Amino acid sequence: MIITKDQIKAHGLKEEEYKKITELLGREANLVELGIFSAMWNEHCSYKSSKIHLKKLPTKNDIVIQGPGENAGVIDIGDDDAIVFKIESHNHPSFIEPYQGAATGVGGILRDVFTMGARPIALMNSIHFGSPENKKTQNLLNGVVSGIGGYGNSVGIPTVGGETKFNSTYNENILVNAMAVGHVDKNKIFYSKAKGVNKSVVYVGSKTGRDGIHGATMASAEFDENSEEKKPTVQVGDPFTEKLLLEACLELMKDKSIISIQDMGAAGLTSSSVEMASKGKLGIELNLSEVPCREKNMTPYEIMLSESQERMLLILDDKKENAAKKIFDKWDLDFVVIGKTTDTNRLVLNYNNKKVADIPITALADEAPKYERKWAKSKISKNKIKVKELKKIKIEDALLRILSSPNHSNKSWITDQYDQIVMCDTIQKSGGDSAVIRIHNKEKAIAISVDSSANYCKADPKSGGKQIVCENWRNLISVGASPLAITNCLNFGNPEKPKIMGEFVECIEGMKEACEFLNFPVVSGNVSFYNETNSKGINPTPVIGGIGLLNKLNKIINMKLKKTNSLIIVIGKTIGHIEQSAFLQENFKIYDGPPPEINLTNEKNNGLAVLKLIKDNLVLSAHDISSGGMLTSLAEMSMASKIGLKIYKPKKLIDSIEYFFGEDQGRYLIEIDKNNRKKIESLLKENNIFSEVIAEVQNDIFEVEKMFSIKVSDLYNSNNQWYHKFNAIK
Amino acid sequence: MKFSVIVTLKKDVLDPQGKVVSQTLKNMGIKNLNLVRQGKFFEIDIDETDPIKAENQVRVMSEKLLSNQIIEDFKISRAK
Amino acid sequence: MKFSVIVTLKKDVLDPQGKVVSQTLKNMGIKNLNLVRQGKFFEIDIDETDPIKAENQVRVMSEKLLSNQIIEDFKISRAK
Amino acid sequence: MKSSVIVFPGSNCDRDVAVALEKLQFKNSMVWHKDTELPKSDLIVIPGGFSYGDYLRSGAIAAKSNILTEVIDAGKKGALILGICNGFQILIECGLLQGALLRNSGLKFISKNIFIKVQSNDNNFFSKYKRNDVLKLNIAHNEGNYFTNKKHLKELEDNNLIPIKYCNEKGNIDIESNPNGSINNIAGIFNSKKNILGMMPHPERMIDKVLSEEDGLGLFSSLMN
Ligand SMILES: Nc1ncnc2c1ncn2[C@@H]1O[C@H](COP(=O)(O)OP(=O)(O)O)[C@@H](O)[C@H]1O
Ligand SMILES: [Mg+2]
Repeated sequence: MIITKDQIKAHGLKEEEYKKITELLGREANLVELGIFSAMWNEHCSYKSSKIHLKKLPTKNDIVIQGPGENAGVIDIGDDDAIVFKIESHNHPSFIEPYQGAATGVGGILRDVFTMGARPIALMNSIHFGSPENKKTQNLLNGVVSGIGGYGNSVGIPTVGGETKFNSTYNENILVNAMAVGHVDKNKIFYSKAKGVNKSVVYVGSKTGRDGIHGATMASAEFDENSEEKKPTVQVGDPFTEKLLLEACLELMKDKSIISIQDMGAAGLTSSSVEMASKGKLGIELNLSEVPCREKNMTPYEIMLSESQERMLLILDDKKENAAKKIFDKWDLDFVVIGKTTDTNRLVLNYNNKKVADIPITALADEAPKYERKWAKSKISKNKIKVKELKKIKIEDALLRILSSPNHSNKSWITDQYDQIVMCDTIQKSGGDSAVIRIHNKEKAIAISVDSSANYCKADPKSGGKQIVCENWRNLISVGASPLAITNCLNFGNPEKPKIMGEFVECIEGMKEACEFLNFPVVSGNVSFYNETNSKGINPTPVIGGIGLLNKLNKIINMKLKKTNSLIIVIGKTIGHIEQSAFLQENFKIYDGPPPEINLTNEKNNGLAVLKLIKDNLVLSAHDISSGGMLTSLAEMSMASKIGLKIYKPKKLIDSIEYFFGEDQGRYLIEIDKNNRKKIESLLKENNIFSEVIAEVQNDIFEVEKMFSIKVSDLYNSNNQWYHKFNAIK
Repeated sequence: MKFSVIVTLKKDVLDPQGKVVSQTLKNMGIKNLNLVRQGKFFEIDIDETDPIKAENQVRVMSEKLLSNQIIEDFKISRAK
Repeated sequence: MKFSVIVTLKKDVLDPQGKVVSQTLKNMGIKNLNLVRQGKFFEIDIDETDPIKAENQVRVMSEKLLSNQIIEDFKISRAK
Repeated sequence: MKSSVIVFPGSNCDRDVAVALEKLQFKNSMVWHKDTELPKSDLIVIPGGFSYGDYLRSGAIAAKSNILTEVIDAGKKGALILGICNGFQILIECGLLQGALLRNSGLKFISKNIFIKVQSNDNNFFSKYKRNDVLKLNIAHNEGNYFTNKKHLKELEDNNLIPIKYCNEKGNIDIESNPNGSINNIAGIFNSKKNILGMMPHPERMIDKVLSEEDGLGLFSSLMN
């Protein structure tokens, strides 16, 4: 059988790419082989457009145990404890079927973490939807949220935070990024690299069905004989089986029988077997007739490309099969030896005693195309927005409009659907700057935060790339954690367009600078390109998931104001950069101008100074200043504690709108005891940190002297209405 | 006028519930069980005397709310 | 042999799902809706050629597992 | 005092409750659902989670497991049994407790801190609390909407078999403070002999100062006596 042009196209391959395949094989491919190449060479598995740029990111320092290249990154947090974490996208499936798409996204990222031997201890997510006015948004939002909850709750991993944003750029292309964090003994980490010849390759978990086999199958001739209608099917998640798989794997990992382990994620059995063999520089031979299948008459093509969930591939050491099988029997999971490692460096597949594919492993992995795609520099608007020329607006009205906007309103209607407490180590749930999770049975904890700023990245990709890394670092510091490392999920449009590729390259450039300067390496991540519908790409949306360490449980800080009469200090200089601010967007729908600049030196100094004050017990509560500026952040502190603030009238030198709503970076608000004021101020001065006392804590009134005053309960109500109104209309 | 709507997962879509139910039934001693698939059932009572109009309304409900057509099929029948 | 089993809540048992579904349908503009009640549907395939034996087995399954007889009723029918 | 925590596939609060029991010095063992023998224990706990994925009806499939016959036996002989959340659902499905737990009236999973009011303390589970104490506990469930027939409800009310009801922070038992539509704001019930308690809120989530308040401790310390 000869592969036709249509089949090549239906498999998402270019004709030159197919030509290269025939050269690598030394012959024409058959259909099974074509399917395997298309899976391995697509953007998702091969990173063909992003690889050369991702290499620029810093990925090492003395706490990094495993950087990018494995199922998840691993960092050392002392005492033999290590943290395993990664973030991943499930954008397209979630747009098609929001509940199952989001649920299987959570399932996939959990497997990446427990594959490495870690027990997952927390889930986070970053979800982006179209504008609330868009008809589809309500259904997508509710579906995604219940899918995330439905999966995580059932498996019993707390979902402790994330972010939810709305912007018309996502109308036809929502983003669902899920992050999982696990804990492992650093001497018991498992990797995917195969070792040794003639070792058993074992399939465990759920059976293989026709889930998620790409539309490409439909275009292939082989199926015409089969009268049955075969629609591409959506993957359905089975959190119950995931929980069993998790427990069974961790039980098996207590001893040393596993040589290598890999979950079956995108491209299922294909990518898992190829990755294991490729990393170990070995071959692998599989007998597909042995693969447990859910449906009768599944073809080798379908078996290799199925994306059924909750499956793993293991390579076991000699004579360990029986003991291992017992464990999987106990958990009622399939356990079947389906092949062995070889020294041929080839992927050989047999089915019904016939060889159905025979491909050099290097052809699938190392020889996969890599593109240095054309990219264009982004045009950055230098326009200044003159606040004085805008229609007059009262400060309190502007504040209330921000607080009640979809993007800034309280998200407890989402987080009340997530079990945030299960496992009983959640010290701080969502709602703060970072979630804080205790390491079980230990006197230490980690902080986790997930952040993105697509508006900034759109306006200036490089500066936006820097900004999100910095914002993430700030969020970790705001709970008293020392920032350690990050994972990232890079959501962009079509990389074949120079403009989009330019956004990607510049964002990475910005992230790289910030990560290097802050010693904040990238240890894992994921790239999601082609977030486009009808040729319209989304705003560039890199998402950062960061981890920080809290060595002492009594040094954890939150943003709740603690007592009346204490003072609020702002750390970092306020200039009043208003372009790209929530103030302009929520009140005037103005999206023009450059984002605020990032000064990495100030960023680092300010952050380390705040951290030092926290460690010296001088800070009662803390919060970073981000979207919405200083006044929004102050209001958030008030609402969190239901305690009021008296904010001093700003000095004449600066416009009060710019002062209160400007989004200058590198700033924190801290609450301090009056008696410590002198001490703190001189400490900050010694370190050349700009600071200013701007408010004092008082009972339930939130006011700016001589300007306005409002009850904290009214702030709270305005912050808590949006969703209920939104969900009431159909 | 009364109708019933049965919503079932499309063939080839994983049915985690059916899987567990059928495993449990086997453990309970029903060895000759081949397959269980689980779906939803709705009883709908609507104030409409024209059977064609009524059924059309039920169809709209089934398409728009009761089923998720990406993974499910539905079947309407008029109840006696 | 194939059977279907329909499990429904007993008349006097509150049906929170049906209630919300019917409210939603009304909000969607179906004003003449009287009632929706939600139940479960099972498709059962059993390896047994004697219809009476088979149905008895399905009855046992329905009583012992598929329904909770304190709050639910069931109805078995043989599928064509 | 010896305790046993029954573990089903899909249980996920088993470790949490074991931590609570051990904190109160129970000698605890974890019992796998396939086991056919129950270790000798003064207290049996069926923990929360999603046994069998909550498929079919929550608790229904766990109620058919091997170990449950042992638990039912022990319960009938008067052993103390505590079912929390999914454990409550299992106790209902296996018939040790009466009634039903339906979908939450809002049809959404609810996880948050709520308040409950202690209705009676003349029993083994709440003796360390005072009547009318208002406790803050956490709930996390999809099916916690307790329902029963009029006759049984009257029996429960008349015989002090409803030890805890949902209330607000001030202790008022009203519709607004009912998170899931439960009849009469019921958060937990006893069997007629009061040796078996099923409750939706999770006491084991409120026993550690570092994480939360400690309103759940009293339940475990009552049981220790
Ligand atoms: N944006 C990124 N930054 C750093 N590493 C990345 C990024 N994107 C992907 N990676 C790394 O590339 C590898 C392959 O990623 P992926 O295909 O998502 O893995 P998997 O198939 O296991 O989910 C992983 O080790 C991942 O951490
Ligand atoms: Mg992986």
